[in-house]
Amino acid sequence: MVNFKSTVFAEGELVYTDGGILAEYAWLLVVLPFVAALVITFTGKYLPLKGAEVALTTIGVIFLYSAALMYLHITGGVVNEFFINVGSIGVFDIEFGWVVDGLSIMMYFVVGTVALLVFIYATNYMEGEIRYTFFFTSLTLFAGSMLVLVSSPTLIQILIGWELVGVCSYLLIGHYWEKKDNSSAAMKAFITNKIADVGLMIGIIILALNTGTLRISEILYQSTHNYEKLSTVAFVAAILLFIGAMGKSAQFPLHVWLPDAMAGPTPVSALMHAATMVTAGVYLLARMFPFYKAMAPEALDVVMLFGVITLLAAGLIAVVQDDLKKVLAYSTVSQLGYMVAAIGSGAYTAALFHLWTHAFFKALLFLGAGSVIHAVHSNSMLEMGGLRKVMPKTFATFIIGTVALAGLPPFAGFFSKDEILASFNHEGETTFFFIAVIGAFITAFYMTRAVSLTFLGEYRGHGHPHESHNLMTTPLLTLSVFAIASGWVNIPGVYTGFTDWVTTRKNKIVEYHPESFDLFALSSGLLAGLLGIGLGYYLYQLQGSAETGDDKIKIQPIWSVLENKYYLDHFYFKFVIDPVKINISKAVDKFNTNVIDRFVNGFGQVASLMGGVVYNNFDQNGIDKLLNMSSTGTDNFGGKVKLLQTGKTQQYLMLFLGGVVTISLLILFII
Amino acid sequence: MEIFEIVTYFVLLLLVSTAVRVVTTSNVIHAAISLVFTLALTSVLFLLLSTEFVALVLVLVYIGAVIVLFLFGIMITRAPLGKNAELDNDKNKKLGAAIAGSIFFLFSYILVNGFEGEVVITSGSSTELLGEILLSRFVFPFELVSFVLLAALIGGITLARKDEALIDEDQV
Amino acid sequence: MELLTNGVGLSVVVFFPLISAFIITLIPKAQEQLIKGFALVSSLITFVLSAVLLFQFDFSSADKLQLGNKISWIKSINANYEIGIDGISLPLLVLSTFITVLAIIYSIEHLPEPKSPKGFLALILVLETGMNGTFVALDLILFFVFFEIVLLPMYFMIGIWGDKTVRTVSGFKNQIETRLYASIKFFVFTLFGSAFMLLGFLGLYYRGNKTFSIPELIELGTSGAFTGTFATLVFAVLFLGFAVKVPMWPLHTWLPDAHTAAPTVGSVLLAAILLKLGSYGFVRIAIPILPEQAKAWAPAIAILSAIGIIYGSLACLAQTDLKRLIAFSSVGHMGFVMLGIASLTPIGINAAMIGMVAHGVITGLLFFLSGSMAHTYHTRDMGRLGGNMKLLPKTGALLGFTAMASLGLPGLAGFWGEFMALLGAYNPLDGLNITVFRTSMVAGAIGTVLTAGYLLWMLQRVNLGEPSDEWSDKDLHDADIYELSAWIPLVVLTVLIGVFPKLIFGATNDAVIAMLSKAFGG
Amino acid sequence: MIVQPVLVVAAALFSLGIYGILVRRNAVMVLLSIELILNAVNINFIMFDTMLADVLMQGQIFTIFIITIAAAEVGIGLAIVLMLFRNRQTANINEFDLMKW
Repeated sequence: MVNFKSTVFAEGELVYTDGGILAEYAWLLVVLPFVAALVITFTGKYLPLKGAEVALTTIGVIFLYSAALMYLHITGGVVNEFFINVGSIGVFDIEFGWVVDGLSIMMYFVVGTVALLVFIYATNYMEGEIRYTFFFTSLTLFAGSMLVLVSSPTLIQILIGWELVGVCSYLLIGHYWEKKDNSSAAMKAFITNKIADVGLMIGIIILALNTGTLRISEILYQSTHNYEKLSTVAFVAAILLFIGAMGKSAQFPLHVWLPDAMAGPTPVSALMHAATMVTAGVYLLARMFPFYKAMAPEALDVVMLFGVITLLAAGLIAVVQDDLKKVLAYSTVSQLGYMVAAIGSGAYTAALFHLWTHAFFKALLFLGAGSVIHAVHSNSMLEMGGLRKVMPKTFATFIIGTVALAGLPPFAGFFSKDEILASFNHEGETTFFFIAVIGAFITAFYMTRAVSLTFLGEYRGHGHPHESHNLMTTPLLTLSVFAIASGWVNIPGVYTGFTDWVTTRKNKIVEYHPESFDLFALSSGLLAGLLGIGLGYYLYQLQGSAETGDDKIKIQPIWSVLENKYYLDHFYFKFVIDPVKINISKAVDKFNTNVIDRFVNGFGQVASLMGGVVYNNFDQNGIDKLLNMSSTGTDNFGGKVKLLQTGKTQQYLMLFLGGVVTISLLILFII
Repeated sequence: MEIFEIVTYFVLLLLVSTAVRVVTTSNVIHAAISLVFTLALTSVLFLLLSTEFVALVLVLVYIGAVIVLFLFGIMITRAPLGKNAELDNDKNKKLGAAIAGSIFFLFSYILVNGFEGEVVITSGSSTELLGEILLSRFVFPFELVSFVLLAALIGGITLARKDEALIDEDQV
Repeated sequence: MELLTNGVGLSVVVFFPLISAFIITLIPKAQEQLIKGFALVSSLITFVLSAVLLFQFDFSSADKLQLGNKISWIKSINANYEIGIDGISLPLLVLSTFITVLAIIYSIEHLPEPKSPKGFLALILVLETGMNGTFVALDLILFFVFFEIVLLPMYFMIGIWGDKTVRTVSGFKNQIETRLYASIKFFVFTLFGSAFMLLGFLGLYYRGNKTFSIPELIELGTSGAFTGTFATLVFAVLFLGFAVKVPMWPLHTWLPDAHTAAPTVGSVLLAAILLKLGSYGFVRIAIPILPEQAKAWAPAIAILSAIGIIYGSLACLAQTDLKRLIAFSSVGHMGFVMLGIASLTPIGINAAMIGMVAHGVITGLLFFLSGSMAHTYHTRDMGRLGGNMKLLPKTGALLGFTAMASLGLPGLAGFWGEFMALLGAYNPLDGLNITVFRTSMVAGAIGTVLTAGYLLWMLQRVNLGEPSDEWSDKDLHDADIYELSAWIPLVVLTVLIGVFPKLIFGATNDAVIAMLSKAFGG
Repeated sequence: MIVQPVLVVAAALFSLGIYGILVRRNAVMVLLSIELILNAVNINFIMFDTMLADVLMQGQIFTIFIITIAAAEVGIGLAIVLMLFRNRQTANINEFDLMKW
């Protein structure tokens, strides 16, 4: 039944191993979380830590396993994939399986690391909250789903993982579902993603039917070998896949769900809506990158366009947010824009590199924000301020994250963002390059604003905030290390191991990879970051905005446009959701009851009416009347004819003879 | 032959007229008497056709017995002797006449057309021969008829007898 | 074991429930426990036997009709008692016996008013005979008889045990009891369709060498015996008969009413098995016997299916009645099944097969849950419900799970039917109008979004939020052991099929490929 | 002697008999009219017998039988009339309509 197949791709100067037993048992990564989720569901309530220990153990194992794979990969290079046939349909084999190569191992490691730290953090953060056990079930389930997604060797498994993480996201965003806003946010996330999934689904269908297989490796093989059949549909398929990616990776204009998703508990935001789940779209694009590059380079331009729009648009909104988490959320959207734009520009490594660094420092920022929120019991930055004194650890780590995000050396963000800018510069996309630089400036600006409003100045809120528990600060510190150092794995001219990590495919990816720093890009990016920080510091510290929480730069009408998120939500509600949910559906329902049903009922009525007509007029007054008439007629007729029966013999005889005579005369003379 | 023919026609004329009188007279006795005449004239006709035995039988049986019976019947039923306007059913007269007329027309038409120019040649007495045939070839029907007569006799007696039960009923 | 392969096993699976129903009618009414026990045992025996047949079935030749027999039945019209199963009917047969067991388990403690276990359980068993019989019948007359047998118990179930509330019906002046309206509508609608279907059968009989045997007619049909206007007409009437049962838009309006009015078990069986009789009819009879006509009609079927998907989903969004919403969701889901069938490809029809099973399992469970909730809350109005997760956590959790399964979440059973149907519709059989099918596919894909929309909205209104005050002092009981034991198997099955679709594809794939290659060559 | 006038006279007698039956009220008179009819038949029999010169003389023999039967008939008929008269005190046949509807 279970059909293990292993295909080793090894070609070129790099020598790859098949990963041995470690790769063969990598399915444990996927299966363990699901088992753990089941265990937590049924036994969680009876365990001392309410199920958190099971989740932690599992994720710890996953972390260790992924670290081991990482080590194996860095030292040897692993490419292998395994398939299990779960059914054949027509000529298609539906296969699940797992793939062990650089890209997936990198993702395993990111998921494992961030998840482990977030889990540890959450044990304390969520303490005393309702549905504590269920929270860990969902979180474990999410880890499993994410691993299903990134371990997928077939498109169908990608789709499964894709939707499963969507469901987990739904469950976790709506964790506090007693409030309607939260459940609505969860729904919004799910449905927005579902809309994008339509694109993904159709894209997968097109690819599958034109290549005859659902295996990604074979599709990529075919696309790099210029299969005729594929080339005709490649652009459409590429765009459709990108629409799917737009949903998960929150690209403009489908990004609207992500800020709302902050309704979930902060660890969820850190793990899913910053570090892992939202990178699924980038992961998909990266996974399918050879296909894009070879078959649909035009589609990459579209991808880049949307990425750039997103990075700018989201960054601008982040400037006007008062909710700390929303600032970070829009920042995430903006950074995802960078990654997508990087893929679009053909900078495969740069995109993944940014994904890698971003995962760490954005998780750090979110957890830091969570720590703050945990302390002040509010999301609004207007009720914070001056927290550097009471929360030194949080402050320090948050600053590290901020600087990393702003892209100052030697923090992680600097290297990854620089590589993206260098790639833009190299591709000659001058406009996009400058937009990206402006994006970097905006990023630095809003992060400085956030830091100023949150940590600097005087405390504006109520109560007495205090530094968080060690269980929360330890992950922060750990992540700070990553936020600093994770960029060092890919320093042009120094060490570019990361490129090798993620480009281990048989069909070597053709991409630009800078051999050394692009000084123009480097200086522009650095300058933008410094300017942003400087302006932010000037406006919010030196002008004293942070003291009052007032923004000095409320330039109308831009400010309100930004505050209303470009009216995108209004647009969606007014022109898509409300019409469908209220008008169209009501109309359909009315159509159903008033037209079709009425037709059916009318049919019944006509039938019963016809029945009445037939019964009254035809049956009762027709057939039955005839029948009755035959008897009454006989009666009447007999009544009249009986008068002939006078009993008078002579009359009888007269009639008889009259008849005889008449007949005789007739016979004689007429006939 | 002239005289013979004239006599015949005369007899026929009388025959018809007496018959008419039988059915038209309003006097019962006259009707019976007219019937006697009719029968007598018929027997004359038979004689003219030289079937004297039948003519005699007719006279004997009919005039001698049947008419007497009729007269008895008339008496017993207390039919009003003399003219009786009630004797006929006036409502039936026209229709009856029409029907009778039609029948007459029909019959005479058929007979006249069917026997155009036929002539009868009488050939003297045949009584002896008749007797032989009647008692030889037709002896069985002859005897049967006597049984019929016997049955009629008994039947007539039974019917006409004054039944006590009936009388009782009558009195009630 | 020799016995089982010779048609006897199948016959027992078909008629054992009927005999049991008869025996139940002989048990005195007062002995309720005995009646319930007996019904449960007999349905279990039927299920076990069908499971034994599952092992007797030779999966390596799933494309051939197996375990069957042919006995002369009505000589004068050459109707035979011809039965057998192949990969197409096997999953549905097992599903039918399985769901019946669950329905009876549920009925042990949760009988609708007026409680009369004797009649109710006997009707369920009679229904099972009809359902099983339809899936094994290989003779048109036999098929028709079983197809019609199903109507009667369902009619009584709705009419006697159904919803007694009075409602207005559009077009009628007087108000009418929901159950009466629904039961009559159900009965007349279905009968309307099947009357035409019978006409089609007779047409085939007279043109097809005076035989009612489905395999023989398939041989005839594929060798081109039925052509021209005659064949078009026959397909049209068969289409009508099956489409009513499926139900396809716009012949669906009996469904919401029947489901809303039916008792819980009734709507479960209706959704899980009865609707499948129609789509099964397409796969078993209409397409193989009249392949050319199927090809001619396929675009129309695809369009109607696409309309059904979108329309059903939109109608769901407007519902305030929980059961009615689920009923309309059936219209959408069966739209996917029919879209798969219309594509006339192995992928599409396999998708339809797994879609049927998945819909049976998932929607069956949804009706179990909604019925149970309606019973607990005494209302189905979603405006009054809310916070179900707090009030009835177990039921709520299962409802959430099932809604997720129903919206086609990958990894659960519902996904395969939807996704594969779309896959099939993208590339229909050669010669079919690709534009129509691709448009339908896109419509279907949009339908999945709407499906997610209404199901999540339903969850939000029913499951989530704070419960309203009216329930605070009410004594509400969460799912008891009978309910859970009826529901958990369905949950497990949903996951199993979702993770390992080979459970269904393993049986159907060969059979579907063989059927299609016979019908369309190649 | 020519045949036709005799036959016509016989027909006339027959018709008159019919007329009498139809018109007369008195039962005895009806019987009397029947005798006329019988007589007409007799005349015809004799006439044809003579005309055909039948060696068996069947016409005459039949006539004799008819006369005999007529006598019997009159006997019975009058007896019946007598009975009726006794019961109803009348011989008017219009009164005897017990068979009326």
